[in-house]
Amino acid sequence: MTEVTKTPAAGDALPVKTGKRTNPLANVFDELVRFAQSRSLFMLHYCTGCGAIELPPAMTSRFDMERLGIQPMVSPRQADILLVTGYVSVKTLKRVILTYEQMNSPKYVIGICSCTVNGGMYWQSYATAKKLNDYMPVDIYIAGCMPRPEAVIAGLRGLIEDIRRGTADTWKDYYRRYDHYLGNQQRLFGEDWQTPTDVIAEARHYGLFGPGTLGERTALLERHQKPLEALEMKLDIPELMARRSGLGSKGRTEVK
Amino acid sequence: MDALRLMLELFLMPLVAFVIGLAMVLLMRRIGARLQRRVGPPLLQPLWDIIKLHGKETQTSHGLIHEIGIVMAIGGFVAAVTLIPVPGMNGLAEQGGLIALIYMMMIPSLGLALGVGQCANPNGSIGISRALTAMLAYDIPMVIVVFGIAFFFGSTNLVQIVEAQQAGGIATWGLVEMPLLAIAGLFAMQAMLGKQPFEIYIAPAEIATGPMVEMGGKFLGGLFIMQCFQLYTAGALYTLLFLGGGENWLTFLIKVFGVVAIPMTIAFLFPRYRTEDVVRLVWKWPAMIGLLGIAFLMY
Amino acid sequence: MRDIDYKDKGGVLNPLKNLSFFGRKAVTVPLEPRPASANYRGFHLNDWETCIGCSTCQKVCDNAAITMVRIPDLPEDPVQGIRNLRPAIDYGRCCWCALCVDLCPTGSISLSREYVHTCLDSELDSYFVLPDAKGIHGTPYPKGWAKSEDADLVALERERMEELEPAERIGHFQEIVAGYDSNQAIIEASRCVQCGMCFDACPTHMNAPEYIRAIWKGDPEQAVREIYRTNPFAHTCGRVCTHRCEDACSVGHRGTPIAIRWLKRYAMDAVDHERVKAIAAEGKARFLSGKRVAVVGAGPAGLTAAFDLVKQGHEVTVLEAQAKAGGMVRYGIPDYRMPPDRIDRDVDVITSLGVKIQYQTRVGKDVTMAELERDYDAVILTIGLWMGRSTRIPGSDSPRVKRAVTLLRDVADQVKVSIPASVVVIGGGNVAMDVARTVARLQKQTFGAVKVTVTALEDLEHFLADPQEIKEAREEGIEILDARGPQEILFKPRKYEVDKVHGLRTWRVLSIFDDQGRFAPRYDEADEQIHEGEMVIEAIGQAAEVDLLGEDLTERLEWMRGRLKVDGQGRTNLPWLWAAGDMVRGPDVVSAVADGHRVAASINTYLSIQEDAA
Amino acid sequence: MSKDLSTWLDTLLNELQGIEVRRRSSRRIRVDVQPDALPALLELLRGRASYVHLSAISCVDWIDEGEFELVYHVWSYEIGSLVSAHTRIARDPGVYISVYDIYTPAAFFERDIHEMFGVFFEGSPDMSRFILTEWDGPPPMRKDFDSEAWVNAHFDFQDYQPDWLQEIEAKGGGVAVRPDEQRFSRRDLDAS
Amino acid sequence: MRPENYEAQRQPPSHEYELNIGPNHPGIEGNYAFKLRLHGDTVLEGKADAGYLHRGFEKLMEGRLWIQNLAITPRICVPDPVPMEVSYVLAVEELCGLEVPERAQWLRVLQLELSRIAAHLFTFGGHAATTGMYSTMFWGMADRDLVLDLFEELTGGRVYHIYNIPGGVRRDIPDGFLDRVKRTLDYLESRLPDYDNLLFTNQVFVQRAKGVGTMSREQALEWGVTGPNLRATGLKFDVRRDDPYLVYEDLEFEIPSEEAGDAWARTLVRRKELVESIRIARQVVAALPKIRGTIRCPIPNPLAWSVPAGSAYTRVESSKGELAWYVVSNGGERPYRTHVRGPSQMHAVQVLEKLSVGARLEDIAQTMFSLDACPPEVDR
Repeated sequence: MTEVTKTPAAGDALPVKTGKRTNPLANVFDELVRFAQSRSLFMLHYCTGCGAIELPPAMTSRFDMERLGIQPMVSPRQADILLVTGYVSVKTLKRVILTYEQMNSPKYVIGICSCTVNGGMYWQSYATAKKLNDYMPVDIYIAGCMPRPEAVIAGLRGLIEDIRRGTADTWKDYYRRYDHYLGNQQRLFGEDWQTPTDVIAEARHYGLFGPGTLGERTALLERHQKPLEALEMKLDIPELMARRSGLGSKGRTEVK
Repeated sequence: MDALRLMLELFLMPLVAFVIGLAMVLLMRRIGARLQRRVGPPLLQPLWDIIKLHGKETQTSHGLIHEIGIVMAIGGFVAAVTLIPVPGMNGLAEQGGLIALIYMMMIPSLGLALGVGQCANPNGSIGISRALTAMLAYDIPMVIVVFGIAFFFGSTNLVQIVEAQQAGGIATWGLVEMPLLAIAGLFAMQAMLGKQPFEIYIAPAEIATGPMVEMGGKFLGGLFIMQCFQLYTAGALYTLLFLGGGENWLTFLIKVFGVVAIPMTIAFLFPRYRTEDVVRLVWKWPAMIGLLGIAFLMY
Repeated sequence: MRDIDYKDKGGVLNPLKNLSFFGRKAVTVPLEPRPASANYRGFHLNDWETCIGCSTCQKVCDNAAITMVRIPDLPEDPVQGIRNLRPAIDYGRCCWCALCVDLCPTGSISLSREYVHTCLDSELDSYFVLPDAKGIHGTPYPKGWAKSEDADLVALERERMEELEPAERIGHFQEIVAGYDSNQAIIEASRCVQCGMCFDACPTHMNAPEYIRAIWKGDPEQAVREIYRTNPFAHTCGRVCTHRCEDACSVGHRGTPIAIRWLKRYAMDAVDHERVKAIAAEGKARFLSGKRVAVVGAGPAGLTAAFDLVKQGHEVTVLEAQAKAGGMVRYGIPDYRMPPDRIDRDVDVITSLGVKIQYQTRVGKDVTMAELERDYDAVILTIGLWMGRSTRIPGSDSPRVKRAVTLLRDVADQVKVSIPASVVVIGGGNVAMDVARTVARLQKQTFGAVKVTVTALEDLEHFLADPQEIKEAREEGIEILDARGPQEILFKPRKYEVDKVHGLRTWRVLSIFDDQGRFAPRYDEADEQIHEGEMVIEAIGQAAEVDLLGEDLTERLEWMRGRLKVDGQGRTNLPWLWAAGDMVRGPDVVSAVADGHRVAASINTYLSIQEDAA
Repeated sequence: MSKDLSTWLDTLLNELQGIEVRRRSSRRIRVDVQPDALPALLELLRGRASYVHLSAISCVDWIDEGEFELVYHVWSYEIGSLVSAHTRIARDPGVYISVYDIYTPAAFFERDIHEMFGVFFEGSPDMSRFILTEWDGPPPMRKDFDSEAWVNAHFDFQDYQPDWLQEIEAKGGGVAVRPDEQRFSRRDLDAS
Repeated sequence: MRPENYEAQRQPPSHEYELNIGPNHPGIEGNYAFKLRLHGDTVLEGKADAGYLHRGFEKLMEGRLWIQNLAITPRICVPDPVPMEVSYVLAVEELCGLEVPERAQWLRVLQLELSRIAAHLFTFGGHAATTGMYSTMFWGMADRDLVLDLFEELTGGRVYHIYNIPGGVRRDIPDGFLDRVKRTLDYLESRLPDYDNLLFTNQVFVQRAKGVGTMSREQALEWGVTGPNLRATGLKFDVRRDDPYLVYEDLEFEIPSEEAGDAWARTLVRRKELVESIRIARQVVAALPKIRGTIRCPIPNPLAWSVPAGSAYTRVESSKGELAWYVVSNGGERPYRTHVRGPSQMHAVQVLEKLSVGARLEDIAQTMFSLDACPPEVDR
């Protein structure tokens, strides 16, 4: 039980917890969880763009996504999949990022339509973001403008396969290369951009710290940090507690 | 030996309740799918949902009370199911009785209220205030029904109530003997399960699923488990009170599932009322019918 | 038609009627993708055989989703208008509007009925696709949205140009076609898809897309400016160019090509001559280099070179044997195709820049090559092909057997030529048509009737003349006989001092070339015909009059197959002597112009180097 | 009824000074009016000729003339015709009078024009931003705002390197014409 | 920089609080936000917050060729794309003076009405879902999909048809298409009683919808309300009849109206319009085989097409109300300015804000859906 002492400087290589399991039962358990994860996907129904029009058909009777265990959920806390349905205007992109950070991992992002890849129709529009994967890691893309429900379902089945194999883990990338993503976000939103979710603390808490988590961009974040009342309802993270109260934490995490 | 048997029953009853509850969730979703002209989820879908939610790698907690609230929500039902006699297992039913059961069934709502109160999300707060309003609303007819039952059978012991009903076959079922109370009970159950037209506290379009808005991961998983228990408790209670409980597991299950299917079917065919309409309606019709039923019993 | 009464407040039990749906079948379709409809707009297909790489799809793409990729394995042929470019589609941009399909000039691009493509973030390159006939994933899917008649947005039909009816045009040498008026020109210009195939095909690389667009925008001056960038013989080329551009035009693959030549003509006619001169003078060097260049022959090649060199600040003198400039354009092409006043204008533009032309100065007679070598820094030979070739069949040396070139020159020079009432022309090229039609006009003027017979070795499919020319010639009453090999010129019984020609005897041609591709005609001797005519005109080709070079020079120069040997820049083996035009390229105005430019550029470099060295 | 009203309209349009009336069809009338007379015209149209429905206010940026053209499309349910009142105001400073007190829907259109073109409407109830609340640039619909330049300054595009392209490049081919190099891309707008 | 609407708009008095509905909220149609100031669950004030779907359409269109804009127009309002296409195309045709062949006009009417049917089915589902009734949505989407199948067959695209082109339409109908249209229309009509039972005569729904978001006719006129929402206040006005375009003059149809002006009346008007649209579509199906001829008048090469200078304001009746394009050309090959007037620009902003004052929190979503507000029309 050591205390969290200081924020590591940028570039400090932190040992990443290597999840080595030797217990065969644990492997079976992991397998089960992964299977469950692939068979039960809650989709955040956020109509970011026009591709959302093909989601109601995909969810409802004709194409019935529930056959695959996919159902819509209204709150980011509950959802596993963030469907970015087409273009994201800059204003929406901020909300998409907030939403993404609020989702519980493992979380998956699906980029639907042309617009999420390279700007699509709106490539010359001042109002829409062009490449979604600049701002958050994307698991799977579905081509089309907009893709038909069948294509959406095909994409989701691909995702299910990936989850089943355990290869769909781009969400870790967001923690490990947070500096990169934050940098792109800052480029667009201004350098005082910040979100109510403390990604760095989460990364440390869950052992997802990577060499790219911290960097010059996250340093900017610290500089512009404003007291956020939203932090009150945030994670139970010992480090945060410690930082705020100045008391030693009885956290469950050890400094790794 | 008895102690050991009791321990075993106390362990088995929640487990059985959970499994049956899972099946009921599936039943609910399949009924919906059927009415909506689609296929619906695979068989083990409710289980996968719960495992997945508990297997989430990051969990957003909103503090200690938030977590305790969820535990209370499940715990209340776990306690409640040990008070519900099932074929072959009486658990604490003899000792507890109907009144204790009613109390136990209130704990989850209160626990949820505690938990949601920590989230600082206005949607959650509105949702939970609606949930408690709904609870107050359906408690009136429910208490009336319970009172009527207790009056009729002269006991609040569920085991005795069941035995009394099973004594004369269908003719002695609560449903036949007290039809008005049974109707009132059905209403109350619909409201208790929070299904349309009484689905005021979930209401995604209004308050973004209310109490569940900040629940993710294991917390939502906890609520899913709670839902299993809730369905089971409601179905089993109604079966015990009006359908003579289960002579054996087969009839018990048929009755329980049959009972639960009714509110679920209705839920997919109706929109929800406004909050005040719910209170008005529930206090008006089921309560009136229940009182009328009691009046019939008394005279 | 069931309607509901709004007073019907409904009931609680109404919804329960829908419990019947427990017994009804689900409407859910299987998870596998359904086949799409016959018109579906899915991923792109592109038939590489048909695709010519014109990049029209790229232009109409509203999302900038199409990149043209050069594929070295594919054939490239500017003459036929084929490039080895193929469109690659960025599905991160595409919106599947299928405008690329509707506007594809060849109809090679289409959309398939395949619509599922998903990929991981790491595989995002798969969004950039080079469509071929196999489809995005190589799985065969039927075509969806493809070219159809009603969905075609390419304007396939050419705007009609007014022209004289055969009966009206035969009696005189006035120009046949009327030219476009501004409205027609704009409509015709609007057909252009701006592919630039014409640019590639044109020997002098005229930027036709640019001037067509300028015409479309209603700015003929800009068009003239674009034209003069590459071609000072604008009037000439606007009328008698062999228009390789139109052969390569991508719209021509399924329809009639854009009338590029007529549009050029429209632009030149629409702009005032003085204004043209001003435009042509734009970019002229404001200093003089002090170098002197002599050009032998004031034909298109020579004058083009002179034009370029003058603009670069050199002093240019053109030596012309005839009384007027223009060379074969003036003396070889009849007036009904190429009115002389237009040639005057072209020449006037060039001379207005400072090119000096010494008329009636025949090199070899009035001035020798040696003198030119001495007096000038560089000399260009553009003497053209002025000597008609002969068939060398029996009787062809008779004075009543004329050469087409000579005859045409005489007509152009308004020398009195006596034309008999019936004429036979040997040859199937444009010169044969020109001479036949000229003779026909003269006959009409003299005798009021036309009797001209054209015999050619080739069959009609392989005629060297323009189909348009053949058509018009026939309309004018000229008889054209294909696959006739001339054997002998028949004479009337000798009554006069000069033999009077009776006609031409021909055999039917079976084949012209042997297996090795050498000229060796085979005849069907049984099929013999005699074409009556009091005059026979040979129009089977021309040669250069190289004797003006003088023996000494001829010795020093290198020759190849009777033609002066030049390198790619028009240089002969002598450092001061260049050669260009028909005499090295064969007869073609626009190639001559291109040659002129090439030579001018070469000379300019040569002179600059000389200057630097000095 | 409607006949009377349309007579009213004719009289009204005849009465007013300094306006130019063009009837394009039976249901479309174009009126060109000086900016200071426009509110009065609309007032009369609404009050006396039943043009109660403001269909839209459009703004056109005539940058070469240095003017904004404001077009008020008003419709009469009773006459069944649409009057488009065109007026031109100076581009700089771009201030005009609100017609909110005549037509309530004007609030939305004026607010929209304000944020898209930067035209300020005096007397409009709310000139705060609506759509572009998080936008720092100039009013984007102005002709002098170059959307593509802004995009290039703020966004990257994909740089695809698919296998087939690399193979072709190895053979000496490769990308010949990029989409933004061709004639009709936005960059080439009015090049000639 | 935090998103601006993350912060409370103003410091509310202690008995008041703020609630954001949207942009990520199931009670909002599309990506849109509505900020509420509440006392208990009574709304004191509502503020619309748009721009989440802003793409700068009008700016984009200024940079594209006339024909390239065809692909972009339907994207302005996704649930009901055809009126967007048609009205833009009508504007271009007016500017160019193109004569559209009759067959094309009938085909356009067919599309418009099919699109209206699809949009209404979509809206019913959404509206019902705000009241917790999901089955309507499930049915409605499945039935709407049949209409989309027809569109796919006719135009090659399910949602974005890009089928209309200045001068006509892009293709003629496939073989046997009209039969399939007829069959689908029959099927949809046979489904109406089911919908009536489930939703329109469902007492719970009626009770919920009655009295919600009520406006009088005067208010509606004052606020610039159009379309079904206006007709629900008793004014029988329909652009199709009163400012006719295409061949609507030759068609027989009723204009349903209601007096109450509340959510229920609006729903009923749409329900009745569904029947009228089916009726119109039937007339087109019956008439189309008799109308021969081309489907498109000759148009210039799209790459070299400059539209004569001028301006045109074309209105059509979309499923949501009056939709209009104001298109200005300076004689160039690209529009000089385009301006779209969507009905939701009124409904989703002013009208919703005004109707929400004093409403219950429960009814906000229902109000928005009953107005059939379409956020992308607001944002553009």
